[in-house]
Amino acid sequence: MSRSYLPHWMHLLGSPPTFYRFAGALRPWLLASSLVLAAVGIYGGLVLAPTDYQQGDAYRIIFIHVPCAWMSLFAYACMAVAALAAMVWRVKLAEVIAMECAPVGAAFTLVTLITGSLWGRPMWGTWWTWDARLTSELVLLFLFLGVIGLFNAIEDRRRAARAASLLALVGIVNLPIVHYSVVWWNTLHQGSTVNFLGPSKIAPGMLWPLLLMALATHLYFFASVLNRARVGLLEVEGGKEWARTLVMESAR
Amino acid sequence: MNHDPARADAVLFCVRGLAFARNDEPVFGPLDFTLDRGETLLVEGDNGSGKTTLLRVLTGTLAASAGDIRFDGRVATHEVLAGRALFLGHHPGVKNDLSPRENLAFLAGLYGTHEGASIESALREVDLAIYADTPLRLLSAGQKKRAALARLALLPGDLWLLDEPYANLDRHGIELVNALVAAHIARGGATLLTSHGAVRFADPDARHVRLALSL
Amino acid sequence: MNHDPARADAVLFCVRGLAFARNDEPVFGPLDFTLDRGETLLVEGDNGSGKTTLLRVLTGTLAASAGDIRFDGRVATHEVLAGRALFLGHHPGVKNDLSPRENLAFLAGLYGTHEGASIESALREVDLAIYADTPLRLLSAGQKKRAALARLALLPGDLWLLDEPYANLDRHGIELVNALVAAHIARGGATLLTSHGAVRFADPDARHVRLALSL
Amino acid sequence: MSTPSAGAACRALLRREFTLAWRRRGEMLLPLLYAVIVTTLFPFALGPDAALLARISGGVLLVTVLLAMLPALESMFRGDLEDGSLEQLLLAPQPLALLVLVRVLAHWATAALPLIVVAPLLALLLKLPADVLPVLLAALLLATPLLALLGAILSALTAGARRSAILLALMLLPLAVPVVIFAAGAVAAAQAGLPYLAPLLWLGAALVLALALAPFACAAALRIAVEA
Amino acid sequence: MSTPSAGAACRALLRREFTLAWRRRGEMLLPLLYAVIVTTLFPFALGPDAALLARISGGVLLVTVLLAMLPALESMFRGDLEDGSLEQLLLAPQPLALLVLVRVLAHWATAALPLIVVAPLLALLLKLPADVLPVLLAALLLATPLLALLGAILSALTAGARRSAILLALMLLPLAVPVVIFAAGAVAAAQAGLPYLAPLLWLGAALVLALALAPFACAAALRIAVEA
Ligand code: HEM
Ligand SMILES: Nc1ncnc2c1ncn2[C@@H]1O[C@H](COP(=O)(O)OP(=O)(O)OP(=O)(O)O)[C@@H](O)[C@H]1O
Ligand SMILES: Nc1ncnc2c1ncn2[C@@H]1O[C@H](COP(=O)(O)OP(=O)(O)OP(=O)(O)O)[C@@H](O)[C@H]1O
Ligand SMILES: [Mg+2]
Ligand SMILES: [Mg+2]
Repeated sequence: MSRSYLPHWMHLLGSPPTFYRFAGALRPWLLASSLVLAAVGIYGGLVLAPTDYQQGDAYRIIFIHVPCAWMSLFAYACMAVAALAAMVWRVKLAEVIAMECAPVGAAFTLVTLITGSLWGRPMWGTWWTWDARLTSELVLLFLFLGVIGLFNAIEDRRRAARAASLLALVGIVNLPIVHYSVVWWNTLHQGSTVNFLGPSKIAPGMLWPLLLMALATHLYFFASVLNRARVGLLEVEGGKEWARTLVMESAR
Repeated sequence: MNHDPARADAVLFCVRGLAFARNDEPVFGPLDFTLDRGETLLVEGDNGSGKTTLLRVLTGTLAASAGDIRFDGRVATHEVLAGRALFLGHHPGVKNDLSPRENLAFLAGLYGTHEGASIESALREVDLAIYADTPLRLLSAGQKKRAALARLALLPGDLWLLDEPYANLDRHGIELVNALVAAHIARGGATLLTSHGAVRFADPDARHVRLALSL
Repeated sequence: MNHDPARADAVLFCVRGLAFARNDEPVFGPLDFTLDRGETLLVEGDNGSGKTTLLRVLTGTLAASAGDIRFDGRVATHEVLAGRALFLGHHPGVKNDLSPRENLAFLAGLYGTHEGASIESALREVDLAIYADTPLRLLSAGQKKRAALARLALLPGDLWLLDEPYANLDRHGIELVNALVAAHIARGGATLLTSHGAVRFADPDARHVRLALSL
Repeated sequence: MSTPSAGAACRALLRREFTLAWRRRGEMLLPLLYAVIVTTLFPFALGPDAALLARISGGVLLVTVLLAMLPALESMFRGDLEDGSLEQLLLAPQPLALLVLVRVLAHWATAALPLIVVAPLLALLLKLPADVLPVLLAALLLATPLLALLGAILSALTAGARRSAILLALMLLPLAVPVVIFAAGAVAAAQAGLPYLAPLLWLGAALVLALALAPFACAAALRIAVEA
Repeated sequence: MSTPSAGAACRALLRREFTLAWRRRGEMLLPLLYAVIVTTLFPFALGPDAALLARISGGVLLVTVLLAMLPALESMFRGDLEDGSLEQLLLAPQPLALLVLVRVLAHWATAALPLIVVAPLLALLLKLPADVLPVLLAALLLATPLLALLGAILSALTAGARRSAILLALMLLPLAVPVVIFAAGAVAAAQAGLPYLAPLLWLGAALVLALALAPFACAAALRIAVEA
């Protein structure tokens, strides 16, 4: 229970009532902007972006696949960070956030796998191969599912959260494997084409919609996690008076 | 429960406003008590009143939901308690496939032994000498219990936390536990033991904590 | 042990020259006793004196090495005892993953219930009504014990064989056992229970069998 | 205080077994996942050669499913023995053999049936020719209860004794082999387009025999086990 | 009353684990017999085609050995949790991570090592080319402790959980897949006369990583587990 190491702002945000209001205020903006960006991105991707000279229009699935793929890794990273806070400081909020990251991340991972294999059919002539990138991504999905499953398998909410957080931390090992799999092993899956430091090996007409979509997915991720965290907090803090008064108000 | 903050740092074991709740429903209410060297504290309560839970909170296997526990004036973390507290629970923590001697040898390997004590002497103290090499699964309920109690005569540790040491024991067994506790107290140790009071506890000047059923 | 061969066939339960030895070393010596309807027999003995072994011989799970056991005048075989003797041992014979209600339902399915008794009433009698649907593994030691005892309030059976029914119980729990036994006696049943006498047993005119440690 | 009918007792026992299996669906699903793991791992271990895979798939499947049953069999009566509920069964007014039979069938239903249910899926993973599937299922439906009954006797015999597992395994090995041979024989024959009825009939005969005799042997073995 | 050195504690723990394993040599030998059964049954199940057998033997062996480990992994800490000896470990004056590491290695030595010892025999049964055997053994020596360490974390995590077994399998499957892929990859390469060092090195790297990190994760998981 040694919260004292926490920086001040974390204390502020760490207090459930504050976070509840903060998240509630922030969420609609995030959601709205992510939808707008996504709309533009989709339009740019499916209509404006040039047809690929070798893949034809099949490649356009990249505008879903890649942002989701990036998000699957990003979501796991977020979960791991929250999990660390949960393990070290036993902050209720961190536990809740870590647990709420998992389902969203799992969804993104699933979409990555599906769009990927949809894309793989025309490109590689197969839905699935046990190539390093694909396998590690599948492992990522199982890790998300494991966290969700473990969290639901233990009666006591907080104990469950900490056990699942620990699993999330253990699973971090898989992140670099997913990312660098294309470098370390010769995979069917192509290597990194978008490069934020040097010049990208991708036509600018394809690049900007891709980046828009990536931004949109990030915003959406935060929006949905914040929302789920609010609900989760109410469950954990059900006993506390701020939660009860809040329920009273909403009832009136 | 004479609770006196002034000597909080002086006393061996000091508990303030300790409470535990499972999913927000309280198991035992805020407790305050101190336990110093040479003292015995008897935790009494009916079945389900929270004695075992309290002991598990004190050993740190369960995280308290409120209050603090101090050992030698420091917050009682795992590191602080490690090797200085001796716990004996409903689950005796002995292996049925091992003999009393083997079980003791293992515990002694982890915790060490207090001066003058040996596995043989410990087994003799609990009248198990003749069963020293029989696997526990072949012993009677009370003999198993004695095999678990034997560690009290062997291992070091200032603070004893005993959960129903009397269960399954006959009259001699009960006197035996009381004797072990008396010796520990005399050595300057502290003992906290639970009982639902069906068996009367020897030490006349032991202080009491009563847990009420919180339904 | 008033042993009177004449009424041997009349009495419910009659034991003559019963002895048990584990690979040739005697565990308990030749015993003679009778136990009739409306009677209680208290088997007292120190830890390891052979109480549990005696009960397991009486239930027929262990084969006696000498003597004979008669139930209703007939040799007490599995078939004779089946459904008429109720056994409660150190191992409670309940499943930790099932709730008290589910455990009772199973036993009732095998043994049936005596008139006027229902699972609900049985659970109420042992003060477990509120825990009727909690898996046993989440209950305290004494609550588990009560869950095991509940069968006494539910199942039929003329002869009760109870091994340390008092262990792990608080004062109420002990009175509760005594009340159950009294009711059973009043119904015309017979009870044989073991204890190492640390807990005093209520019934004043109960006869005693003392087992000595045979070392 | 009339003692319940045998039927009622069996129902009570079944209800208990299924509730327990449900409470511990983890353990119940273990053999399942176990088989799934094996069959998913095989393609990697052997390399993706469809023809080869199809050829060995029948045998692999049988071995996997039958072996996935073993760990559960080994501890069939351990729990009941340790928590004393076995003694409650022995003292019950119903014939022990009947109760044991019910117990074993319940075990089969919870431990083996799920395996058979997923078998088609596994067959798909291993690219087993579709027309062989029915034979495979028939073989499994006959072989699994047979193994369960045999295993029950042995696990009852060894429940009390220490070193139980090794004894059981040692005794189960020679018994499992012919069962697997017949089952695999039927599947192989079907895969080769040869008549496959004979081995299945042998399995069926053995099963009938086991159903008739095993419960009594098992009951006797249990009475011995509790003496330990 | 000086607390014993870490070394002494580890020795005591090892002695206990090995005595227990010896008392229960039954359970200890079960995976062994299991592997033997599989490998003896395979020729029956596949029909006697030496070439085919030799071709798949490497993969079959790996899968069998690694899978023979799973059941024991699943219940690694169950016993210690139920009889309260886990709490005694937690309260011991030595660093828990160290004790856990020793515990896992003891488990490996009793559950996996025997398998590796008989592996050559099994290889013989399955007609594995002799020159591939060293590679197979190397792969096993790297893969088994890796699985043991990963399994330890998971079984510690799931020890207190409800559907522990299924969760464990769910999480162990994705972890076992890469391990098997690498191990089998090495063996297959050797069998095809290609360079097989790379996959072995990857396994080695993973093992080193696991040896360094797993004990701490495991210790943390156990502290959570005893709260059940
Ligand atoms: C089931 C199959 C697939 C899976 C699981 C998968 C997974 C992933 C993942 C996880 C990433 C993110 C890598 C990172 O950010 O480090 C990614 C990126 C990418 N994938 Fe896939 N992918 C699959 C199939 C495909 C296919 C068939 C193509 C097209 C040939 C493809 C093209 C790409 C591209 C262009 C990127 C962006 C690379 C970069 O700039 O980092 N993927 N994929
Ligand atoms: N693991 C658990 N999960 C949920 N509830 C529990 C758990 N263990 C105990 N309880 C409940 O907490 C309460 C206190 O249990 P505890 O074991 O501390 O009682 P106790 O005083 O030790 O009783 P006894 O004298 O029977 O040992 C009981 O109502 C019990 O049902
Ligand atoms: N399965 C067994 N194998 C060998 N010896 C045993 C076995 N069970 C008990 N004994 C021995 O037989 C003697 C009597 O045991 P028993 O359990 O009957 O004693 P008890 O009177 O029930 O003791 P308690 O009061 O402790 O329960 C003891 O010395 C014990 O060591
Ligand atoms: Mg208790
Ligand atoms: Mg006894």
